[in-house]
Amino acid sequence: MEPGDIAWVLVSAALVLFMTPGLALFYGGMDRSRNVLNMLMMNFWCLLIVPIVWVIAGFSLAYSGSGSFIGNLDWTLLSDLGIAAEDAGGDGGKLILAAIFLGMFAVITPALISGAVADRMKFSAWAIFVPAWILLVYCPVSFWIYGGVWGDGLTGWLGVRGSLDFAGGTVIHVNAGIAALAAVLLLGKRKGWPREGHPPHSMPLVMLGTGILWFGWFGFNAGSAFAANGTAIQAFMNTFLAAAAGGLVWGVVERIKDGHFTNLGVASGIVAGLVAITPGAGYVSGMSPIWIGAAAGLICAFAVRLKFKAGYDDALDVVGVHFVGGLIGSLLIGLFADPEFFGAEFEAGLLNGGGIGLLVEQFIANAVTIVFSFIVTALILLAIKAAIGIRVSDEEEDSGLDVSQHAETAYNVGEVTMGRG
Amino acid sequence: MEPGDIAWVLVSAALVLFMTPGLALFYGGMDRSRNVLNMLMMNFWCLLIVPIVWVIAGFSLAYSGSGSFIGNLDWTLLSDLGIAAEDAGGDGGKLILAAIFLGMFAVITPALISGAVADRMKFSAWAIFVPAWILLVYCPVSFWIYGGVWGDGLTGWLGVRGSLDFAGGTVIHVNAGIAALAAVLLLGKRKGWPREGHPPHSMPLVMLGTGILWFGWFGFNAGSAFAANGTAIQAFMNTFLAAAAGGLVWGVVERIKDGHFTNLGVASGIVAGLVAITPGAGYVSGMSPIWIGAAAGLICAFAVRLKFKAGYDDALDVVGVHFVGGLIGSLLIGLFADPEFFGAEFEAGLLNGGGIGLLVEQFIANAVTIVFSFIVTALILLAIKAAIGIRVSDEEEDSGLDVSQHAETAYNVGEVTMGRG
Amino acid sequence: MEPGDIAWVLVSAALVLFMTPGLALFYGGMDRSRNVLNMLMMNFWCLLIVPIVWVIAGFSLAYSGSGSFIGNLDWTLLSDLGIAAEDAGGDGGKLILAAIFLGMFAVITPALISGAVADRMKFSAWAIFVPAWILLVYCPVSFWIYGGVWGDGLTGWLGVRGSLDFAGGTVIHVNAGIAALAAVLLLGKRKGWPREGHPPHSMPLVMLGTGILWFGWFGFNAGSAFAANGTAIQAFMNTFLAAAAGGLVWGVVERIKDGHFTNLGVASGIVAGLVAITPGAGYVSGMSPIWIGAAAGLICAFAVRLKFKAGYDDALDVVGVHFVGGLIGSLLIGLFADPEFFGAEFEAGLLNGGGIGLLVEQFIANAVTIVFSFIVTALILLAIKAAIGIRVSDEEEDSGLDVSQHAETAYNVGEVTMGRG
Amino acid sequence: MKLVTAVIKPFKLDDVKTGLKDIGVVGMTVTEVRGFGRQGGHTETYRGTEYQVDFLPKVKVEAIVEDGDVEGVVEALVAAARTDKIGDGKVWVTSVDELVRIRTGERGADAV
Amino acid sequence: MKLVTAVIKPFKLDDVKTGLKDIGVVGMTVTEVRGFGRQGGHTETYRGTEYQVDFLPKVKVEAIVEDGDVEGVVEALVAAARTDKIGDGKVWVTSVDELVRIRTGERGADAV
Amino acid sequence: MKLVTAVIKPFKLDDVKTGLKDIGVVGMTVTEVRGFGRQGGHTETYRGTEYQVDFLPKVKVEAIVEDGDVEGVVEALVAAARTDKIGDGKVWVTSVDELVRIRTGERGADAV
Ligand SMILES: Nc1ncnc2c1ncn2[C@@H]1O[C@H](COP(=O)(O)OP(=O)(O)O)[C@@H](O)[C@H]1O
Ligand SMILES: Nc1ncnc2c1ncn2[C@@H]1O[C@H](COP(=O)(O)OP(=O)(O)O)[C@@H](O)[C@H]1O
Ligand SMILES: Nc1ncnc2c1ncn2[C@@H]1O[C@H](COP(=O)(O)OP(=O)(O)O)[C@@H](O)[C@H]1O
Repeated sequence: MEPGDIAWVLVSAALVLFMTPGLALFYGGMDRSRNVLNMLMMNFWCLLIVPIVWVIAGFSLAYSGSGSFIGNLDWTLLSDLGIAAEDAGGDGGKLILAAIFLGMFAVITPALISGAVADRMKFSAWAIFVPAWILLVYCPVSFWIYGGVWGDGLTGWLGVRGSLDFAGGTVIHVNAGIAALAAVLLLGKRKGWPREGHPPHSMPLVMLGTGILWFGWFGFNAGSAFAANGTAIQAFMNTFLAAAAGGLVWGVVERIKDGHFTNLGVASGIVAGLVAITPGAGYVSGMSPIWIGAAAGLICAFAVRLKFKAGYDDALDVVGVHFVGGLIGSLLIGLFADPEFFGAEFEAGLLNGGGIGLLVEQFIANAVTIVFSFIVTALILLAIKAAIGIRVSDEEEDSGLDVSQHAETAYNVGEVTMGRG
Repeated sequence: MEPGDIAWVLVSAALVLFMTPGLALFYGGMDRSRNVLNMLMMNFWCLLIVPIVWVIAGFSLAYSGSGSFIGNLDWTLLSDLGIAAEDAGGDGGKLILAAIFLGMFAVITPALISGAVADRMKFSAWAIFVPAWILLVYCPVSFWIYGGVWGDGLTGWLGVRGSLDFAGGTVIHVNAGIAALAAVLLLGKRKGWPREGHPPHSMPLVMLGTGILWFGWFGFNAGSAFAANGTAIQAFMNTFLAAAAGGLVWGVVERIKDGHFTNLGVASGIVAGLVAITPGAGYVSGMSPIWIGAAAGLICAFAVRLKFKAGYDDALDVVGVHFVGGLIGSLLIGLFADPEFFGAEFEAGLLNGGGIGLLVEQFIANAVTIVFSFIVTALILLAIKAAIGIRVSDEEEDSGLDVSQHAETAYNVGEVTMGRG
Repeated sequence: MEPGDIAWVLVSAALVLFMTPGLALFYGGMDRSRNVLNMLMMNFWCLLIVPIVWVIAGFSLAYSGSGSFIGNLDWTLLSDLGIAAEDAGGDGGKLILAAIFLGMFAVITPALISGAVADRMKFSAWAIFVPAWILLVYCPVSFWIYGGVWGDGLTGWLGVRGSLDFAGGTVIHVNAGIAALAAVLLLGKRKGWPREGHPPHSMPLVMLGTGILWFGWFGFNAGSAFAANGTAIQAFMNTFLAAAAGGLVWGVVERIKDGHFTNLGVASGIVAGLVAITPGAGYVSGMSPIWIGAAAGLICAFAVRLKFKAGYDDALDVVGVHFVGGLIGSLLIGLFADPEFFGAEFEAGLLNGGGIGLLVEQFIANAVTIVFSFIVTALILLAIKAAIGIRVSDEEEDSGLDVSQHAETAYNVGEVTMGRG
Repeated sequence: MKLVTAVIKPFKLDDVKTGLKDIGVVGMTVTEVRGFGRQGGHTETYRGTEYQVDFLPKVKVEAIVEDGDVEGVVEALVAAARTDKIGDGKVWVTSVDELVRIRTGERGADAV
Repeated sequence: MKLVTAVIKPFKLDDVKTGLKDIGVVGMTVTEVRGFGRQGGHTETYRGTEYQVDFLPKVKVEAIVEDGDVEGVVEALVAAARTDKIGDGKVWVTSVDELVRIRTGERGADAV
Repeated sequence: MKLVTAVIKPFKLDDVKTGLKDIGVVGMTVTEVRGFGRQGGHTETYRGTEYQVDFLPKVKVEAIVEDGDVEGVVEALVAAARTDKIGDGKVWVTSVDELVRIRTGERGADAV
């Protein structure tokens, strides 16, 4: 690889790493002050355990070999991923770079789920859930779509059929979003929900998190070109425009429906736009990202209200934003994909002279992912529930998860704090 | 373009994007807690609306064609900005990359103004003001200085005359700063100002914002080289040194005058130094950035006190820091410009063996910008005032703009918060 | 240099700059709310004064010439560091780039010490201490290990003997850590310590700081390859894994010993892991970074408890994390160094077929640094103490350093704030 | 007139507000306080150091009511705030000599 | 001695402080409180969900004064805190049995 | 029963808690308040503008005790909170007509 390409992918990897603390603050700010540290730790836990699991086995399962359904063990423990420093101009280190960059995605994917299970999940259950979910859900789904691309060429069965997922709309957002739904159905509602309100305890933290997420998402999407080239540039532009359009439209929906243009609405819309452009970032062009972001902003603004009707307590709207937003973005590739613009070989979308074929493939890939992820996630949680339980006690929920799960308090600003025991 | 250059400009664009949330926190921390969300939203609004306006028409008006005063409509809706992925090593995507990078600047420029109008401007008025100002003020001024550089060569009339503005001292800081003055004169003072004090509600947010701004400003200035080359390196060094010198000198001024070396003083000085080095970042060398930063730190530390004498309520000192700092930096190019060091063709400054010519051009470019921006900004605001009003009611001001404009509260940390309606 | 390499080093420099505000928040969040601004300012002071001292003389003393012990004055005031913009593809600007990148390290090194002296050091004493320590401690130690590498080849006496320090384990962390010990011994304990507790006033700030530090540390370590090549890739991977392992193990230690998996423990472990991998980031491979990070997480989790037994008031555990973590990482190079993997010429570690030689050299380099830094730091502080005193008065300590040293209050969120005088 | 003061568990505030409204109390003033009592506290741990948190979050509710309403208000408060678990808090009554509504200057019972 | 307590609008605190100082009150203690009353609250919206904010920020001012000064203090308080709009708050007076200055141990009127 | 109220310096809270526990007080309620008094405030500076901070952080401690214990409690409070420096604060005593423990409904001295 060229130094310029290496530089871009390394920076992108660092940006994606930074997204997880950003997500932690985004979610943590929305949470109540007595649960914010639990929320931060659910996210940081992903930063601790996933890299280890990833290099031991995850990367190998998700990407190695030339199967249709799952990788082999060739790259476990980072074996066979050589570099030679002097060979940087060639392909030296390319696989290690891939293991790094894709490892960052593996970190943030389960972290997304934490927003749904907020305020009531046992931390020990979460600690077990994350690595299990990576190995049993995330790795297979990744392989179905991307398997083989780091070897001799695409062999994953969904990828081979022709479905497209540039930076992880199906693999990451739809996948984590539907897993979140399974999790909240099994966990049950928080005490008092939905009667009792849970306004965000710190909107500035939410907006800071939003800023970090947007910033990092350029690495997420444009870095997925795995080179500093025209595709990266266009993916960057798409990310920029979809986020703006998503935030704008969600804000306007709230302005019309509820009377005000709110910070939380805009933050949610920006994230919805980013989620939706993720699968198509390297496949669409021109004004398309605006339509994709706007569609996500519009639909997700309504989708987050569903939970009150349907009665599932998706605390911070992971289903409404990531599942719905990811699905929208993934399906819209079927309309907007523009191979000509990129000078690349993938099917064109309906509106760019293609047939219905791509849309069908997008539909299939998501349907398969939804069914698989929902079922396996539920099985994992049922197993953990049987073994150690997944929900904190009523008293622990009342006193807050920060104290009960982590023996810590988020803020000690006043004069009446605590003495050493 | 080389992958290395693409990588650097993409990263720089991401850094500049990150500056706007950083600015929001910098301003928001200085604001009172009942207005912080309005401040954040004034900034985030720029992140939503400007990208859309920019790709529809702004970029084309500000840069396309070969006129003297304004661009044409060739690049509206991103038309004629082709890329070809395989062509990354050539110039494929260069114009899209320019549209991205320069779009980030367009986002942050009106955001700067928000600090001045804090605590009293109707959000709906701000929402209209921003896109109008981009099209009617920012695009023409940009064209005067940079028009043509992305085509066959510089044709903007101020640029052609020989004035220099590396990363936007005149176009961005002087322009936004004088617009801020026009805005506060039309808006009037906040209730109780200056009798009532408005100490910053969260200095840690201010310092976080300062850190983000400095970090992002490397992209702002060194990215403006539009390549990863010697000019970028020197612009980076200049940005580093001017910020340090600005913060140091402002802090020392306060230490001498008021008795203490304050965080807010240092933060202000860092920003003043960054503002001042912006126009000359790619034109000066050696110890010059230290003198430029120090001059800004010194003069701005006094300039922010002017408002009490002159009686305009520039809430967070946009005039004192951005207008004054930008002007200082722009004029000092006339002294310090060093073409020999860069091996480039621009006029030398007075102290580097040049004549008075460059200084005169700097003076003209800024004078023209000041007059134009002040008048057109005022006209835009008068029009909005006539249509829907620009100032919130007394009650809205008393209860805070967060609740009145956005139906939100920044912090809900205590036990007594709110129940669902 | 290639544009790709320039791009990577510029980004890395920006990342390392961002670490100092990140460190300020990490420390500031741990501090009590009445001292947080003093903590932020001790860090920001390094951002102001060190760049100036660095370009005037520091860089030259630390790196120029071909001596064994200290540089000469060839590069003072940035003289003889030429660039030529068109020459970017050659070596134009390389030395300026080095001055920038290494300047960032000089900024953060004394900043590390601030965590130890929290809550009681006179700000004026700190203001003098920082530049003195840079010139008298940091520059010589840097030269011993790296002297000559930016000229005709390594001549520093410790480096020539064969000790390794990729990104500053000895020069930065051990050095700052032992200086912190000297400082707290001279300053004495805080009033009420250890009887009175000092729980962190804002854990979300601590976690934000942790995120920024990890993000920036990729620039710190992988940027130290000074190129976008295979070594940078592997250093990046090592940084990723060691941080995760450090946080994981510290958390587990607390879970076993104290019953809970805490945010502060995880944050501390992440930093310990990052510290420990710093010296070996470009010398180890495979699973080694996990062992190094884990060792640091384990040992530092116990080391921070030493101060209660030994009776020195290292407020935020600079000794326990940076000194101990840096030492562990530096010595473990003696076990894990893997020249074959990098195709480079340095001695192999014991476990990679090398002899005991490298371990001995690591031991010597650290021992020399410890003795020198401890003594000279103490002498500097004794001199400042004699001249102006180093500790605030009892009343100033009681009322908090924010008000007494900076005439500022961190938070003014409530309704009862302050009126203008 | 009497001032009825209650120190209650924070999450009971909504119930108390509703309980008082239901019996016709139209105003009250609420303060975040910390309580020390039989309930005891909990322990937190930071870098291995244990901290004892003795003061727990409570909410203080104050309502001025006419003499005749005191008993009813006290009973409503107790009923609404009770969880039967330790730390439920106290209610106490003190005498008010005079009461003024700032807006109108009304005094005594008219000012409630 | 009497304890005069006032619950006022937060932005009136400065005026109240000045008003009390002007008539010779040398000390007071201030608490941030939340008030529920006729004034009603407002509504906030988060992701489409409405929240009713019933408790509005108020400031409680407490000053212990000698019996003879009570009337003057109450009047000064009312005058300074009045905006003639709903929610201006209340002033009430209770009896203090004993007062001690901690620093000196002085008691009664000397301790004010 | 009596309500003993003390306004003290924040960093004295631990000593006061211990002092009261030592003489058998089993419960108390604590509030963060701001005090204005002879102690005066300090000045802060933001971008060259001076702000006068008149209200200093204090802590209010309230304990309900039986009539006979009042004197002992007041003395323990004064002893524990005293630093002999200006701003140490006040202690005052008011009468409580009735006290109820919410958990049990116990009244009077049993409820303390
Ligand atoms: N003597 C007292 N004076 C003032 N407040 C008290 C007193 N005793 C208890 N409280 C308050 O009531 C709260 C509950 O008291 P506690 O003894 O824990 O349980 P319970 O109310 O069930 O007896 C305490 O946290 C404290 O705020
Ligand atoms: N009965 C009461 N007891 C205690 N505080 C009260 C009472 N009634 C009102 N308050 C306090 O006074 C404030 C103002 O009362 P409100 O009824 O809104 O308006 P007004 O004072 O104009 O009658 C309330 O927010 C509350 O803090
Ligand atoms: N008359 C008063 N009424 C209520 N609180 C008072 C009064 N005087 C003083 N205080 C409280 O006591 C605190 C200390 O009072 P101050 O006059 O500063 O010193 P000292 O207690 O040494 O006389 C004040 O900050 C305030 O909270």
